[in-house]
Amino acid sequence: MTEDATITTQHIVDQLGSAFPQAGIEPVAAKDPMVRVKPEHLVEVATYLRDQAGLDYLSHVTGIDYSDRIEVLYYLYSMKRHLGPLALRVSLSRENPQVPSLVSLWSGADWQEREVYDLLGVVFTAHPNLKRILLWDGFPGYPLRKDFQGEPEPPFRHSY
Amino acid sequence: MYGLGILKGLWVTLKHYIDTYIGDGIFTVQYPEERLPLPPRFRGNPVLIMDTATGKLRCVACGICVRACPNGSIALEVGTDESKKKFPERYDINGGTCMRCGLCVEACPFDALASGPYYELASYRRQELIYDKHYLTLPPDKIPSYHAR
Amino acid sequence: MWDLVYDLFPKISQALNAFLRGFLPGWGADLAVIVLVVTVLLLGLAALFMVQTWLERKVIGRMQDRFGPNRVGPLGMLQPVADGIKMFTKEDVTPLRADRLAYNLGPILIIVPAMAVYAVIPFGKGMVGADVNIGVLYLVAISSLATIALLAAGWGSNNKYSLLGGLRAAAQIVSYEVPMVLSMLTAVMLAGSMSMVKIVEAQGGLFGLGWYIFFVPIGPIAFLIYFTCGVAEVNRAPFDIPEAESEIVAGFHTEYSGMKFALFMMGEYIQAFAVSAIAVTLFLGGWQGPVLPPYVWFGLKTFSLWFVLMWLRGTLPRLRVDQLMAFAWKFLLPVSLANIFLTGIGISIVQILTK
Amino acid sequence: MLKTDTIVVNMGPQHPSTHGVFRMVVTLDGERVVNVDPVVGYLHRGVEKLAERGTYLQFMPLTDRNDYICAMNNNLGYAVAVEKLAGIAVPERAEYIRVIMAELGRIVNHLILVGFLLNDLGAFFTPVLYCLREREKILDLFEMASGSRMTCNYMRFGGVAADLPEEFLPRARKLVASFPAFIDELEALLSTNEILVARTRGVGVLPADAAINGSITGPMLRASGVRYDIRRVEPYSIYDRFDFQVPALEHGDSYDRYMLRILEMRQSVRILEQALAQIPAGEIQTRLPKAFRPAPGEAYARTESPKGELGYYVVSDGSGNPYRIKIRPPSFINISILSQMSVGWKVADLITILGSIDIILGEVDR
Repeated sequence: MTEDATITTQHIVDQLGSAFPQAGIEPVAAKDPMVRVKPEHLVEVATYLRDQAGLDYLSHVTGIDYSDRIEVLYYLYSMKRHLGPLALRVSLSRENPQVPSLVSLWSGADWQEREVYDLLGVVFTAHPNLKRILLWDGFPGYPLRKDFQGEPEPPFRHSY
Repeated sequence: MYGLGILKGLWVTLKHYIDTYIGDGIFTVQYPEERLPLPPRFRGNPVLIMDTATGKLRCVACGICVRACPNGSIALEVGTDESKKKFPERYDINGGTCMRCGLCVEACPFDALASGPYYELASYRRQELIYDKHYLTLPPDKIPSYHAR
Repeated sequence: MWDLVYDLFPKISQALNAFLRGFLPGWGADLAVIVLVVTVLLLGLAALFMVQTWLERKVIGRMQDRFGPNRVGPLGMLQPVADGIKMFTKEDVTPLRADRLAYNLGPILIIVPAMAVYAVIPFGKGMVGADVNIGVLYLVAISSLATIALLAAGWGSNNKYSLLGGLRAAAQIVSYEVPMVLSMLTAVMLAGSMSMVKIVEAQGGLFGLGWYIFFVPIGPIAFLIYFTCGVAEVNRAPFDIPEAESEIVAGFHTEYSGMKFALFMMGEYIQAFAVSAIAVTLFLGGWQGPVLPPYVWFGLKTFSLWFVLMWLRGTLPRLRVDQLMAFAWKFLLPVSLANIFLTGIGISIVQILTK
Repeated sequence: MLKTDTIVVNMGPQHPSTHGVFRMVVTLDGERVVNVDPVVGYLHRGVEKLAERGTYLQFMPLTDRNDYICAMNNNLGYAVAVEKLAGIAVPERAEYIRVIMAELGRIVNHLILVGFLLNDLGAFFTPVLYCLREREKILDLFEMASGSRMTCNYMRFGGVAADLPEEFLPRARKLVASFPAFIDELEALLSTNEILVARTRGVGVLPADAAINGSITGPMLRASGVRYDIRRVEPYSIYDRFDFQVPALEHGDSYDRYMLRILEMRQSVRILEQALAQIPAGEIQTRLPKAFRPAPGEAYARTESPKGELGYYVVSDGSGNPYRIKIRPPSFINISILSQMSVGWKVADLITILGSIDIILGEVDR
């Protein structure tokens, strides 16, 4: 990758498609540049983005439950070249959500992936320490899933 | 030089020490005896405004505040009076779950709610934290935030 | 009349002795006076502890732009009494699986040496518990006994924080003992005696202003080293690492509650006051001073040093344990050794000149 | 041969210097830290789930309670995110008010940090109380404007909740004018103090590349020498109008992290001076429909909170309730590097490093 100052995130998105033809690169219409990737190619695409495209900073990892699928988002920026954002998305099945972990690329992904695992039940394969982080071990279910049923809220009572 | 920074720090504290005797160094307010004036916008738990002329509540029991409350702390029971006008038969605020965000006051389209001036709210029993209509009713001149608007 | 005020306490004791001799044999009267004086001294130390805590809270409060305690009694003066009542009525908890012997011995072991130190400190002219001719040696020997108490407390509590605190305390006190003793030697060499009374009397020149701290440069250096080591010896800020509350909660007294905890505090405060008193005796001329009565001078000087201790506590953060040790061994020890060397040379020169 | 053993100490959840309910399982070899295993979650309230339950506006008071030291900055972050999602413009005066509040919030946060860092270093409450005294004055301003000292709930989508009261601007100007003198005094008390320097210089060094790799943001990152401030890189609100510097220091040790906060406070004062001088009259709120329903879509907006990058990822499904709100809390991610930074140091340094990271458990656990 050239150290061209005029390079924009859009260029990176364009190049990504040609660099990884088999990775299912598919731009997503959104407010920020966003690309959907097949989960099994996530690590190589992310490695390319970090090392070649210079997006060296993983801002955050998020999971969203869309009722029919679970998507995991990775927001990438470049700190050195003030580029970004470029978001990577992976779609996963709700029954068996599995995605390779990016801890080997960004140590900052460690706790965030644990949080997504904790709250949404996405399994990050090859994560060194995939345990619940905010909730306790043995908590039933994954609270941020839309079909999560917690204990029913007590109604507003007038006497205690 | 080694020790100079420490001496500088010591000088600062000594200055503060002397200031409390000869200057206005003391900053604390002796709370139960001295009280700071309540700012007009102070956000206590909401109170119902009573019209001083008629002695009736302005509230028409529309229920917008109940829907605006993030915590569901308001319980409203609607009643109708002789002239078929709606009024709050019961209007309870659960002070234990109310977080004094003031969204109900903002939502009220009739200016019937205002942020109250109450701030010493500790109680021994949770039951005492449920404020009923009589506790919450105040005339406008007792409500600092009402005049601020 | 002025004579009476000037020598108030010795006069009282003499009068008492004379009064008791009226109906007691001579040895009996002496014994009674000794018992009385010791009792008054011990009670006085307990009262001193209360005054100290009150003063410290007031002074540090003022340094932090607040009043300090002012609710109980006038100016909050009854606050220590209220604290005392609280401490007495609190539940005394012994941790499960504590080493009970060590655990219970800790508070006692810390209070006894703290009080025993006062036996040789001259509070005024003729006001000394025991004028021993090895006074300084006694001081050093007694005051280092506190290490055992802290270790016992740290070990006995069966708590990891306590253990760390106890070990830190032992390491710290043992290290700081060395430069402290060496700096005390300066005063001993100048006075030519180990007796506390003699050391004070030797500083009586220049209308009572011949204090060793004015013997530039050796006096101030020795004083500063002694005072620094003294602060470290009694675990006060900035050397309070054995009870560093932000790191190891409360160190060796984490598990103590009620009166045992109060005894620890009392031991520390009384020791801290003793450090001020010893510094005054050795370097600031003890009770020597113009015009004012000796005990007033002594009190003034000691409380000024105590103010400095509070002031340091109100200002400084604490050192780290290895920095603390490095400071003792790499800085204080060589400097105090050099200071002794200088003192020796100075004394020899003066001796040669005056021969 | 001497046989030694490591001991495991549970620091927290009740410990004087973990700043809340935070636990560190520390393995110690004597005084040396062999391993740190941070345990969080004691304050987990499920804020992200609570957001899905209410309307967009009803989440605003909950943002106060994430980083409860500087609620204004959290309000701002959420408001900016929803405005980006729904495409709402903000009136000029409201933007200025937001900047004033955010910078005051930054000063409050840094005051607390400096004060409590010194407490962790063993100062007996004096720096804390000096800092808290100044903080009180700022909280008075917050209370004057919003009605609450800490849980301000002041920002609204497309503006702020209420216009500034009349006496606000004179008082704020007076406070800002007197503030540099206070920072000077604080620096005289602390910055050159040999004990503070000895305790923090070279302790807990975080190299720049490790910081970037660990997603560290905010003052921690800038103390490691990366000049990256979202106010400058991706200006939100009206930060592009103000003349201020982004301070960065090179060592990345605890002293630099302390010093950077002092420098940032000075820059905040600069921004405040300009904002208080330029603030125009006018509207403070864009009128929104009674039932606020943004079009379906997703938006991520990030702001520079005092602790680092504070982002809100808001997903709308077209209804009145947010479909999903993800908070990117700066201190949750900053604290994750603690064990990497503190292994090999003494217990006392561990506390120093933790104090210099600047965590708020309300935000870490959410």
